[in-house]
Amino acid sequence: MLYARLIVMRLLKAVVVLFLIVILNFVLIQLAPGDPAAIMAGEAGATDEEFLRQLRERFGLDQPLYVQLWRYVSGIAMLDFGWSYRQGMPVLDLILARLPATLLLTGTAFVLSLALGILAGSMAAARVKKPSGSLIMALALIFYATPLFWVALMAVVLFSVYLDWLPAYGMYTVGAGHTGLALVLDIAKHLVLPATTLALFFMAIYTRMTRASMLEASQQDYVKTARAKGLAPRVIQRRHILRNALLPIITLAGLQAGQMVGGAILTETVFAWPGIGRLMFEALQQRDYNLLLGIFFFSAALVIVFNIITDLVYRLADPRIKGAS
Amino acid sequence: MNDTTPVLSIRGLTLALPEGADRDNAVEDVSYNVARGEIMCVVGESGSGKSMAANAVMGLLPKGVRPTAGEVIFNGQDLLTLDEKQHRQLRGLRIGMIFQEPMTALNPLMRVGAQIAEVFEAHGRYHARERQGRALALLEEVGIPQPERAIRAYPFQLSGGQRQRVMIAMALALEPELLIADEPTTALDVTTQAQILELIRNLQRRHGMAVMFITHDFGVVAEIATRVCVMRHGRIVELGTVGEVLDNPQHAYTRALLDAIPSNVVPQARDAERQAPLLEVKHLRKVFRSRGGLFKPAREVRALDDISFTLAPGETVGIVGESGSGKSTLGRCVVRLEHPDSGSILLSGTDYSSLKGNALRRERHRVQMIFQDPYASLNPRHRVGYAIAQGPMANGMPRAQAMRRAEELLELVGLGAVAVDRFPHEFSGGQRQRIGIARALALNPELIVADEAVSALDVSIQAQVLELLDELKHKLSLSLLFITHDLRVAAQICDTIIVMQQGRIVEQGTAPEVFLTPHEAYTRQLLDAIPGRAHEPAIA
Amino acid sequence: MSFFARFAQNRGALVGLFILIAIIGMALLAPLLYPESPWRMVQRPFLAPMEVEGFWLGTDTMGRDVAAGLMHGAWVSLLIGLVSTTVALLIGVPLGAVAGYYGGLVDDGLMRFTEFFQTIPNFALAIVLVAIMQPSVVSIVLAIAIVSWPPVARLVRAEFMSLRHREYVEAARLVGQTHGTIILRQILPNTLSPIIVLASLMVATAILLESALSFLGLGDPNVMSWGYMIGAARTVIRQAWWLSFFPGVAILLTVLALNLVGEGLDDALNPKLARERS
Amino acid sequence: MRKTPLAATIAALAFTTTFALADEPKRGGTIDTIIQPEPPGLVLGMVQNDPTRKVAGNIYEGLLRYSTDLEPIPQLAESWEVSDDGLTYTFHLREGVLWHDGEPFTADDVVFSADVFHRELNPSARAVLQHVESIEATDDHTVVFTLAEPFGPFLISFEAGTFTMVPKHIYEGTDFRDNEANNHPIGTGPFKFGSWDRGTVIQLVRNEDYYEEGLPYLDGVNWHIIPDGASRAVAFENGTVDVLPNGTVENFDIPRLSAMENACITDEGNEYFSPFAMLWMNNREGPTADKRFRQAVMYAMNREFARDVLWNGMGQVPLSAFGSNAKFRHDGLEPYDYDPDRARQLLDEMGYDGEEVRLLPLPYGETWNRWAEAVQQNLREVGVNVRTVATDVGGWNQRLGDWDFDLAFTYLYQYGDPALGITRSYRSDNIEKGSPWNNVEGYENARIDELFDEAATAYPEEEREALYHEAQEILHEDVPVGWLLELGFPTIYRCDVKDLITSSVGINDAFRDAWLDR
Repeated sequence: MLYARLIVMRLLKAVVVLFLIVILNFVLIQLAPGDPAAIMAGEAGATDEEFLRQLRERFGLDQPLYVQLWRYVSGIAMLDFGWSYRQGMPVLDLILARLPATLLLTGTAFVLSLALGILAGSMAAARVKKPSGSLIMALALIFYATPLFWVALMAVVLFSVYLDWLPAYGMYTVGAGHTGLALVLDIAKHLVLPATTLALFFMAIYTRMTRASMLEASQQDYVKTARAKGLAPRVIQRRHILRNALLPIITLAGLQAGQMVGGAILTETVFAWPGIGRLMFEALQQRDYNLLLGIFFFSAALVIVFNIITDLVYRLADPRIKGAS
Repeated sequence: MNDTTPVLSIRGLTLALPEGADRDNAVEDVSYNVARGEIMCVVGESGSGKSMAANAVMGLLPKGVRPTAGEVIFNGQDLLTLDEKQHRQLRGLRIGMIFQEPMTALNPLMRVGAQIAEVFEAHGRYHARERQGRALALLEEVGIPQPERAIRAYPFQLSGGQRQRVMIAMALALEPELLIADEPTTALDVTTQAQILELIRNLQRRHGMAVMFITHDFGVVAEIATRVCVMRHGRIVELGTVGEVLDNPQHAYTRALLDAIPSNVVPQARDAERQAPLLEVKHLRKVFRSRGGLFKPAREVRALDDISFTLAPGETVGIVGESGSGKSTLGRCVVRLEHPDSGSILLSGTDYSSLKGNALRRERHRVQMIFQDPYASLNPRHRVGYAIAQGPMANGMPRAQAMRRAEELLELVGLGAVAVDRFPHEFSGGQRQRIGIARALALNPELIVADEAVSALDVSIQAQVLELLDELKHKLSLSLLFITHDLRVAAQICDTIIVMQQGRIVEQGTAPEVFLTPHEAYTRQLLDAIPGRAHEPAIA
Repeated sequence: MSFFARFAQNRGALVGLFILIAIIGMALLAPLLYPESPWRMVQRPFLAPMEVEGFWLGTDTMGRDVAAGLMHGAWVSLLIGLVSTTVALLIGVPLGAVAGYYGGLVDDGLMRFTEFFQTIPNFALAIVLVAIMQPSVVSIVLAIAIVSWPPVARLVRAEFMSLRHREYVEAARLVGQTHGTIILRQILPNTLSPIIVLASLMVATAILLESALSFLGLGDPNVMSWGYMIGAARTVIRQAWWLSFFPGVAILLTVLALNLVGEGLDDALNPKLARERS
Repeated sequence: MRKTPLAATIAALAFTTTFALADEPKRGGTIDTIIQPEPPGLVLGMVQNDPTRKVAGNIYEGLLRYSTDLEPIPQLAESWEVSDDGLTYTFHLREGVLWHDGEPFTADDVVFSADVFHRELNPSARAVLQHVESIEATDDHTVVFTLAEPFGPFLISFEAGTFTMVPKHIYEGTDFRDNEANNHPIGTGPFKFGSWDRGTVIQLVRNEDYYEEGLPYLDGVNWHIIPDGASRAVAFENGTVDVLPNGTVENFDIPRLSAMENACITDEGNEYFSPFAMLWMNNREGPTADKRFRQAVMYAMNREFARDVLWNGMGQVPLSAFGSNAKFRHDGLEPYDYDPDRARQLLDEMGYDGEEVRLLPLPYGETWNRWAEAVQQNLREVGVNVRTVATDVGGWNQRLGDWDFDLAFTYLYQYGDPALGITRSYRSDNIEKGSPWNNVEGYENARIDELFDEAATAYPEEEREALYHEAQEILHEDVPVGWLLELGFPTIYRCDVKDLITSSVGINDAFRDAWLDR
């Protein structure tokens, strides 16, 4: 089966890329000043040589760098991501505990931005040179130009503080003990602000891309053919222009995956969303090497998986790629 | 057989161009009728406005172009007064249209059957389930091989000719009274073109439609037209039956156009003094492998399969073939833009095919090329003088001297020395091709390869450029490898003609031999397919 | 039609140009209008805008003049945007050019390298780089450049791929020009339009990135950039909206202006239109 | 033998009186509060950082608590005696105390905790234990500490965060750090560990078997983890949390939050730690090696401005090395008032040539950044060429540990007694690379070493005072470090949360007595 083979090959490639990413990040992190032992000692507000020595020995930081790298890489090969120095838990557990939150946030934001972006973009393309079309584009441009964290802050001030419509932070109401549907609704309510904020910027990108792509597609000969058939503009717009215009958007969306994980760092910080973006920033500050490397590994893996999915979707959407083989 | 009541009647039509265009009106005061059962050919060179009226009929005028006078009567109705919705009801149902580029005119993401069925859907015909059946019937009618498979195919899986048949099937789906065909065969190979023309002619007879056929090619006109309308600069120059116009053109422009068509009269082959060959090509092979990569099996295309020939100093050898014949690859191998897999190219007895790197770069001046596309062959950011001088400069000539040489060459190709300081975009296509020739001459090459050097030009310009080449050939005793898909053009200028098909040489001989007494079936097929060949004596 | 006439046809682009000129003017006039350091604590903290004459935009948490910070910040933000974009271009253009021109294995290798960089989430990498090098203008500029060159490389590669088989490039090869000359004189000038358009957008993105880094506390504490101002004002956003509002608007306007200008440049330089015209 | 139970009883009585004045405590209810940042673990003693102390201080207990004026209060030790020579300390443990897993708490646990657990893991406890010769359990409920020489601050070292009692039956013979139980800490305190949802919340639940009758009043405490300062403020504003422990919101939010209806603020509960903000000045090299330069820095800084603008007027501008609630403080020193001219004059005198001085802010939030900016500007205005070097916690630690700085912000805990908190920053034998908490500035003065040594072991207290006063005079003249501010870290809470801060460690054991008036 073609797809199976494709996925296998892509995964093999992904393994190589991930391996390189691990090594690069391992080296990068070593360049950072300070080490986890010193930071943990510092947090305790008191320290002595003995304490630092204990910690370093425990974390294996007393070993030569290549030994540490070898240990880490061979650990990864067995899917053992090591222990988080600071949190005292297996890195894998920490990440797996946080990953769903990030997936939920970025996934929702992704779907939201793509759906709304394509909708707004096609509306703008259909209303080119009309005030309503210009308005959509102006809004898209403004969303595009506004710093993400600024929107997030403003959203909290407006919707949580002044209007008190939506919770300002967190993923669910702690202590409310919701289960089942109530829990889902509770999470959904908490998701609204962060997902929307994160989605806005990307929505702006997709809006602009969709419009440009649709205007480009509408210049194509097959659109003229469709008009010559006497098809209604609505049908032409949807079936001929939009479908073709979506192809570059799929590619773009694939490339944006990494950006979105990056954007999640800001969003998760402002909204106290318990995801891996925030965990990454904390791990970096703590020089929690294993955790940081683990997060890099996972987020890169996420990007790669996402790219593979985009590739498959592209293949589904464009018969030419399949057929070319 | 002609029913004289016009299906379409264009009267005094003037279409204004948007401000800032190079002229005020796309077409001005144009009137003609298209009657049931006739094929009305609208002929003109690029920029003549020949397609504009058709677009007005369809309601598909480009942005900014608007009618300012006249009317377009279709079945008693002035189409110019219709709104978009009313117009839409006519399109596809009562007026069908096919376009020039079959490669791009079909939606790449939809199956062929669905695209045909859309015509029914647009006009609410048949039940959804029946539509596929109708589509299949149409595909059969337009003669697509294996219609059951074709109906499920995506456009990219079909050849250019097949796609054009699908377009025709779509245009005919609802049996329109009027079919508009806008240069439907221009993008096709000559043999395919002949088949499509045949198809249109047959369908027109069978369905008794009125056909408005737009073309730049008098050969096609001769092949298909009932009546002819010649246009120039947005105005009708001449209008009449095909016989009147072709045999007895009234207007000077029409005559000029007809004269410009390469004729069947083949110049006598010069006696190439049998001296040591300038170019010897021996057993040249080239296989293109698509880098299949991980998922696609690598595909092989034999572009050149054991090609051998010679070219004497001062001789012009024509390489003729359809697309995919390998003729361009041959040319590119000779100039060393491609590297042959095996075989050798000897230039004045020295090996030219095994040179590499700097050694090759230093020898490159010996073989130069004239390219096909006058727009792409000149760097838009370089002044013409520099474009010509850069060759000599790259080979060590001081700048000032190289620029003087450029001026001389521009004089030689008839553009005048003042051209050196101008940019390519200030020139027309024909003028640019002259610049391209000047550039090729700048290094005093031993051999010039001309790859479809006149194919992109209008006939009248084509004739001028061919004339220039011929003149230079004599003046400078150039040796020329002339690559073209057009046998008639080859016959005009070549001493020897080599016919290629699928990477192999099918036939080679002197121009009169090949042209007048071809030995091979494929050569005959090519010759027969030349549009208007039957009419040729009359034209000449 | 002249370049500027085509540019001016896009009204948004004109507005953008106007804003951009105003911001550049601000940056240039800052040392004249506010010769004192913007770090000077000159008035009561938390003065609201228009509350005291001479402090039209109010003062910040430490009694520093917001207007002075804004003017000096224009200089810093633009500089960081421009320099990091330049550095990104210096990495991306040669890489893309070589990959696109030579193709084959060279291209494969370089593109894997580029993809590799694109696999690591952009912003995360920037954060790590700044954290490793420790925040300073230099480290921020480098980090931004390092995360933003891949699109440049891809664009230039794509342009080179489409141009390297242009007939004029082949003609240049045939007359014996060297690869270097061909890359620099024949192809590169023809890829400038899209590069310029992309660069204008990159400056905007760089300014956004810098502000996001500052927001997370990874700004250079010695220069007053807009990003720094928002980052610093973020904790008091509830008490003093104007502290993050004005620099926020400044970023918004600058990014907006750069985008509008980019679109205008795109219109004016659009290679497709140019092809049709020529 | 001097008996102290009386004093303890009086202190306890004083507390009971305050309680009596308030309404009758109500049982029930859960308090939501905030922990920032997320603690690395909850086993006190193994981890001693601030967030762990805050949360785990309600799970674990020490032998003693300390009142807001730093007097010992009984906790796991019911009473204690000190021998006249100041060398033997005998603690009588409360009976009937159970660990959270139901095992009884005995003197063996105390010996294990002090002699084994803390000696191995806990640097702050080690500093005290080096004075201890032996620890013995004389019966199930009596423990005797024997000291090698008198150690003045010994009795104030038993705070839960430093001298945590850990269960012997769980840890003995195991690798402490890898013990399974670390994920489910077992203490003797009023609350049991409930659950820890990483990145979200730590839940403590009421210890039904707590030995103090009726305590705690609350059913549980939820410690929310909200990494963004603004969001933390919002959480208090919209009623999600009831208590904002000290240091959880940015200073700039404090006036707004404390002005809210039904919001109360207190700066009590900092007495034990008394955080003291200082400016390390590198005494080894560069301009900062010159005493006059360091004095100039003191005159150049507008410390009152920083306190008023950045710390909402809370906290004290210190005279010198001893804070206002430090024992043995010398009040007669001339203050270093804000005097830029004097600073310029001093710089002229020393011939300062404009050499660049690198300033390291403390990477602990915006207030500290603003403060560094203010100091930077203050110094620039007297002509010092300052460059701020931004670092994160890791970089800051490393630079201080490597002495790679000229000026650097920090703040240190005082731990109730100069010998515990203050001495460490000035004694020359405490100069050692690799730690940001010792004599980082590199100040060496033999007389100071002598004075501090004598004062620590002098007995009784009166003898210590004279020694410390002399030391303060020397330090005040030498300015080895810049003394910035004794920080007032306020706790903000809903006014219907009653009896929240009842000891000098504030929120660390606050929920023992707290109740909700709802």
